[in-house]
Amino acid sequence: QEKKSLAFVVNGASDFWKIAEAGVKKAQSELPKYELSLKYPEQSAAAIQQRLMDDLVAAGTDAIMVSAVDPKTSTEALDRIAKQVPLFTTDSDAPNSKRLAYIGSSNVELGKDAGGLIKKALPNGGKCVGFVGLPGADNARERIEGIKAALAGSKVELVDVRGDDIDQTRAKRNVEDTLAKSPNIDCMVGIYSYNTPRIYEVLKEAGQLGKIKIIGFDEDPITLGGVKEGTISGTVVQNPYEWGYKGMKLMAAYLEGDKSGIPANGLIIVPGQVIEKSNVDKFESELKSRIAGK
Amino acid sequence: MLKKDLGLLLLILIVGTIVATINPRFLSPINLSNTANLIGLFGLFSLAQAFVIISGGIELSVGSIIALLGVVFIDLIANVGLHWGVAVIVVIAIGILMGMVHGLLVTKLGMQPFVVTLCGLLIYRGIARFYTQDATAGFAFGQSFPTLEWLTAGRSFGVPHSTIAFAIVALILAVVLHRSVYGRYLFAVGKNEEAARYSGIRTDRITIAAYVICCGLTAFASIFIAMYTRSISPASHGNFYELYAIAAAVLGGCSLRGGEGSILGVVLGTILLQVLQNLVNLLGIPSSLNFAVMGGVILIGVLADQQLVAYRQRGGAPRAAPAPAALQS
Amino acid sequence: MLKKDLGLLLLILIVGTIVATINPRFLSPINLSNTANLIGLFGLFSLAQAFVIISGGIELSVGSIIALLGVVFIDLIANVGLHWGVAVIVVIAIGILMGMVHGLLVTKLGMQPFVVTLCGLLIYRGIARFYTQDATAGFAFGQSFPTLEWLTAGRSFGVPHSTIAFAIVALILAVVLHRSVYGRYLFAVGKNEEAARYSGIRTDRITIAAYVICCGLTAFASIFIAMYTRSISPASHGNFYELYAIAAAVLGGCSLRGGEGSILGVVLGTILLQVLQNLVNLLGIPSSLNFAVMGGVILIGVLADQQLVAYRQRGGAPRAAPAPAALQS
Amino acid sequence: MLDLVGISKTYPGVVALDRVDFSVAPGEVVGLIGENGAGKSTLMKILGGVVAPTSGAIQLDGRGYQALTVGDAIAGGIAFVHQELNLFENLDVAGNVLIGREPLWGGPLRLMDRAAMIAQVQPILARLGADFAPDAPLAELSLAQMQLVEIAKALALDARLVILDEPTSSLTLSETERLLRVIAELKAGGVGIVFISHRLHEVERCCDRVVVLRDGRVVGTLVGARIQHEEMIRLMIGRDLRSLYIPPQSPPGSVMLEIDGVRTAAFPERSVSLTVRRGEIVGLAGLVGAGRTELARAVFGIDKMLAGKLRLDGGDVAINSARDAIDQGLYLVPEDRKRSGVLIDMSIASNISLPDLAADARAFLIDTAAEADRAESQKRSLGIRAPGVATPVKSLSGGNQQKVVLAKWLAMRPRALIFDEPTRGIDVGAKGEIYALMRQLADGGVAIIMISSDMEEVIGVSDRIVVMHEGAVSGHLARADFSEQNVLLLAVGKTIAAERAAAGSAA
Ligand SMILES: Nc1ncnc2c1ncn2[C@@H]1O[C@H](COP(=O)(O)OP(=O)(O)OP(=O)(O)O)[C@@H](O)[C@H]1O
Ligand SMILES: Nc1ncnc2c1ncn2[C@@H]1O[C@H](COP(=O)(O)OP(=O)(O)OP(=O)(O)O)[C@@H](O)[C@H]1O
Ligand SMILES: [Mg+2]
Ligand SMILES: [Mg+2]
Repeated sequence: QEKKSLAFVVNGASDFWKIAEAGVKKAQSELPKYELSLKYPEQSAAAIQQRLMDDLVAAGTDAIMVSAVDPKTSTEALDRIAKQVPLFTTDSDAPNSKRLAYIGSSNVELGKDAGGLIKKALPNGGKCVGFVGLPGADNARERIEGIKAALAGSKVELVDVRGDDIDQTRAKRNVEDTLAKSPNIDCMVGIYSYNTPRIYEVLKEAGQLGKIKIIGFDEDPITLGGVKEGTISGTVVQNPYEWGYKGMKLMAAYLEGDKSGIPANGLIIVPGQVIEKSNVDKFESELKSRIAGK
Repeated sequence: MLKKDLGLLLLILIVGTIVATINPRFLSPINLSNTANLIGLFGLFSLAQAFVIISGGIELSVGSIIALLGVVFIDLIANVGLHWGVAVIVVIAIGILMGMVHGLLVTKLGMQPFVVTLCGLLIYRGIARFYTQDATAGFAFGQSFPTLEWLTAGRSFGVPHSTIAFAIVALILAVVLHRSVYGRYLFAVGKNEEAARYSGIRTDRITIAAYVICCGLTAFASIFIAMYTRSISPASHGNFYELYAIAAAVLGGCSLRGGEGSILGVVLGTILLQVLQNLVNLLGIPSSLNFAVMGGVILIGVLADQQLVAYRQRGGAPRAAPAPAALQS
Repeated sequence: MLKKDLGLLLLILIVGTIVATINPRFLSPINLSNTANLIGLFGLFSLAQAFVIISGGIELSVGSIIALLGVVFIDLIANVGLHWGVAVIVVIAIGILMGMVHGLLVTKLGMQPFVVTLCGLLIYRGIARFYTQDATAGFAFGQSFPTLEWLTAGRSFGVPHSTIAFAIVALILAVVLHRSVYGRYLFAVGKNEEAARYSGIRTDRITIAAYVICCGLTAFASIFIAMYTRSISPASHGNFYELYAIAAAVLGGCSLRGGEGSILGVVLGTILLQVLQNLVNLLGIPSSLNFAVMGGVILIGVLADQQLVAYRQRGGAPRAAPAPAALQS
Repeated sequence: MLDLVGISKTYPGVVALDRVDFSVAPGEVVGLIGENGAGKSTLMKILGGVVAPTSGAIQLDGRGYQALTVGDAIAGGIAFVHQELNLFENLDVAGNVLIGREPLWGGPLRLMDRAAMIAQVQPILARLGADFAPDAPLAELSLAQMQLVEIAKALALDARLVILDEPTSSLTLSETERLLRVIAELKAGGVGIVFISHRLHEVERCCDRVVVLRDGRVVGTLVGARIQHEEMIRLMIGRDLRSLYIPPQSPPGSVMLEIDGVRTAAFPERSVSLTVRRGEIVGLAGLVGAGRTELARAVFGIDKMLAGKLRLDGGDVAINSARDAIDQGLYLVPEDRKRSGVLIDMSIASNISLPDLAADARAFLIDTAAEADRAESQKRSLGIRAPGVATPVKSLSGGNQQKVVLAKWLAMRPRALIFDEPTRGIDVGAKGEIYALMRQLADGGVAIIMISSDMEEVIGVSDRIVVMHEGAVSGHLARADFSEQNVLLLAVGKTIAAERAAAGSAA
């Protein structure tokens, strides 16, 4: 008898999804009757992801969990998939679609957490600049919105956000240029996972570590190292491992007819976590053991 | 020319048979229909590209045009509230205007097509991103244009309308290119612009027309693509599509030296590229290898084709295409 | 040729003056040093590109080579634990091998450079992504190679070493291109390959050498770039860098028809492009407009240059470069 | 020194050479003549290592080869001036002359020695009587000047065997004269020379031995006193040739084409005025770079005229593009065939129909049958040698390519025709046919300007000669005053007594 196959379709190549993959692997070890896979579209574009899902359905996949490249406006495309196989969303939700449930965090909430970190790092107020890959992308917008919401009313201000089109060279240059343009900036926020290490490197080269505060998102090794070192004030991480693990289990259960895991509002929020010097070691070792598959 | 196309057809059939053997779902109606839909979408602007390539030029701004006009189209009907029919006309008119500008810069100001359209690639992408402030353009929930959607993204008897549009456009362009006076002039201009001018051909007009056809048709394609994705993030929408288009045209026998190519070839080239994409997904090949598979097949395809040609006229120089090297683009 | 370069220099000075007036920090040592660093990084592979363009070809796989070799380099020293000196040799050797393959495909098998290197673009990118399973390659926290870092990313008297490397390479290449027999043959092959062959020049070797120089130098640049970003996501690292390189070469007076160009021009072209990037950040222009500014300046620069040339030989044909159109790339 | 034995070369569908034996001894000048497509260039390309023979053996200095490479040929001291120019427009004259053999310094760095290059090239240019400097950019030279550069290239090689494939096809008398002198010097120095030309008087003057090719076979060898015009022509075409000049059937009619004060970019401060009547063939003579080609290009609408007017049949015409000129019935047969005359990759039929495609089209769609018919009839009437009208022009010999250019215009209705070097690289037989055609057109009321650097042709064919010097008309000659002497005097800018009289009768 053929195994049923479940697919986790992500929105682009990123280390972030490596952690989710670890969760999927863990789920695989507990679901021997299923074939689990994690699929990357070759480019982070809605059309390409859509085609990937169409092809997966055509290839006989039984259920799909997707981090839609563009959830807000892909409702119909998602519905088309949802008509054929059970569909779950993760990472960023498409609440109006016919998806069965959403597993993930809320970027606005993550942004608010980061805003909290900023306020804590700059008790006397100051000016911040954000760095991000695609400033117009939903996740970036929501995080920025969260940060601004948290900073509202305080003496800290987010004065500018520079985009780099996910080009590392430009990401680093943006930090350098910002430093050249306004040397008395007080803090820098790395909104995409790779932005924080670039900030860290530039400030290190300029001898400004510690003088300019760094707040980051996600768990790049350099970011965690900086937090450990105390030069990065803190970082806000999500829990993709749980998304992968829980999501897969949920889908398998659903296919077997057990629908109890799906709440009425369809939202399974896995909260993010604020990592500071105090809890970074614990977090790192946990992450390592998860990726190693233990 | 026919033999070349036959070879390509054979290659498609071989690849198709192998995929179908490994995964029979390749031939399932839904998969065929999905693939046909994408062939239609990508085919439209690949045909457009072929015209410019035959004229001896190149159009690198395809992807950016698709992004900019897609954004404009969706904005016009979803936010501005223009009737979609008017929006279609506006978008195609902008496309034609872009083609005109490219053509004028190439002919009247003597700029190199690569440079002109490279600047187009940068500028249009920049405008698209600025226009939406880098935000994604899309429809609000429930916003729906039944007729437009049926026309662009619908299917009749399982055949996607984009495929039908592609077939009709291909037929018209085949007549224009291979039977009409304009097509003959285009080949002449692509082969040797100076000699064409000495024969009384208004070469500038022919070249400009090629760019107008290219950008106008790309604008038309951008509407289908926009209605397929229904959401356009201006920073990434259509990225690298110019490479798809050029690859399809070259696979289909167009020479970047100009003056060579056929519509049938481009159609087959598009089909091969889309079947390859489908194959990567269906056979569970890591998507990271998608690009590599595409590159490998183009390389092998072009190479095999050249070696076949060289073999047929064996005894020839080792260079399969012994064109004077000054013509190497 | 000198006049052309002078025009470009003037443009750089004008742009620089305007930026410095609006934001005096443009001239601050730290900003100049940062910009110089990026000029070094981008200049290295722009010079490399110029060689292939002068030979009448084009090298589209630059960005993918930078990604693949960057990943390989970091993997070799950070994970495999090879001594960095050995890793540098390995990476440059791979680059040279790539160039050799490109050159052989172009010369011995008569494939078009655009096609060969387009396939390279796709294949190398695919391999890079497969190699790391789409994961980012980077150093662990605190992992450090002091000598290597000093050599590639360090500064002496405020001058970044990448800039120094660039200056030395530019000097050597200037001698090779403008004073040596090889350079002379390269110009000859680029302008008229057949005539060069009739003159007893081993044109194939010259062309292959151009690709070898290009890819070898790009490999060298990939090390500097990898050490600058210190982390490489194979799906996006180096994307579109081939366009930067081509843009710099073309701005600097290289003709895509082959047989024209100068090292000084390419150096100035690179400087202009980097000053533009700097300007967008310093003047607080939305980053979405970055591309558009670049495209606009290239267009205006090339156009102004051509009109100047045409004006000087006024009364000439409206086409500034009345080369036979068959040569249009 | 060099022996070719039983050389054959076949192209798909064409036997270019059929068991040809050919040899050259040191100090010997061998003429190689034959009709267009006889195989002359192919034989020489085999010698030069550019083309490999299908069968046969090559002996060079006692060594046997199946096929030479360009390297072998150069190493064996063979210098080759190709029929078509092989120059680099991005280099200067010295760079072109010494390409592949630059004087070096710097040891392994292989740097070029610019000063030595100039010094090496200067005397060669002087020897050829060239009026340009070694450091002049090649792009600024005219076609004839470029041909001199091509010859200088061969001389610079210090070769033991020099192959000259139609070196004089665009040279004027004085340069040709110098070249013949240079050939004599080389010969005296023990250099072997192969000289290909359709200008038989040149062959007559300088060759010790003449090999005649017809259809890829050697049909005869003439030595010493037997090298005579009539003899050569008979061997080449297998019959006698009529005299060049065919008198018009009636005196010239009203003025058809009037060029009035036209200025071109080459000489912006000088203007040209000239008139041609119906039924008249006006020869336009001049030295290299006199501005004749520029004038023709401007009149035909390829280049912009800086000033001046054109009148056709008494009415002003505005010509801004070649299309305008063609619509007015004013055609040009350009000088550079490969670049401007034909589309070498396209078929004969497509080339012929190109300027008047609309005539073969219904509702924008081409009627290929009608197109082929028209091409077929032109092919027959001009005697174009090709398997069929679908043959690509690329595979025709130079002369037959030229006939395709003519066929293009003759398939339409010309009112005035400008021929720029119409018989450049065309064999005598075909020349005769083309002259007859020109006369036939003229008699049909067409006005003809024939730009030519071939003195024999200018004097033999024209009804009247206009001579240009440095961008301006320096004189007119009526038939009675035709002589090489007179044309030359005017061409170098001197005046002659007879000129005034001629001007009076012609204007
Ligand atoms: N590359 C080729 N492919 C096919 N046929 C060719 C090719 N080159 C030459 N030929 C044919 O070989 C024959 C000999 O041509 P060749 O150029 O040697 O003539 P030629 O004697 O030099 O004539 P001309 O006086 O016109 O220059 C012609 O019939 C020509 O069509
Ligand atoms: N592209 C060019 N750039 C600069 N000068 C040129 C160019 N082409 C021609 N000339 C110059 O223009 C002048 C007229 O040249 P043109 O070709 O009209 O002469 P011609 O009488 O036809 O002689 P030829 O026998 O060489 O064809 C010459 O002095 C030539 O050097
Ligand atoms: Mg010949
Ligand atoms: Mg001339």
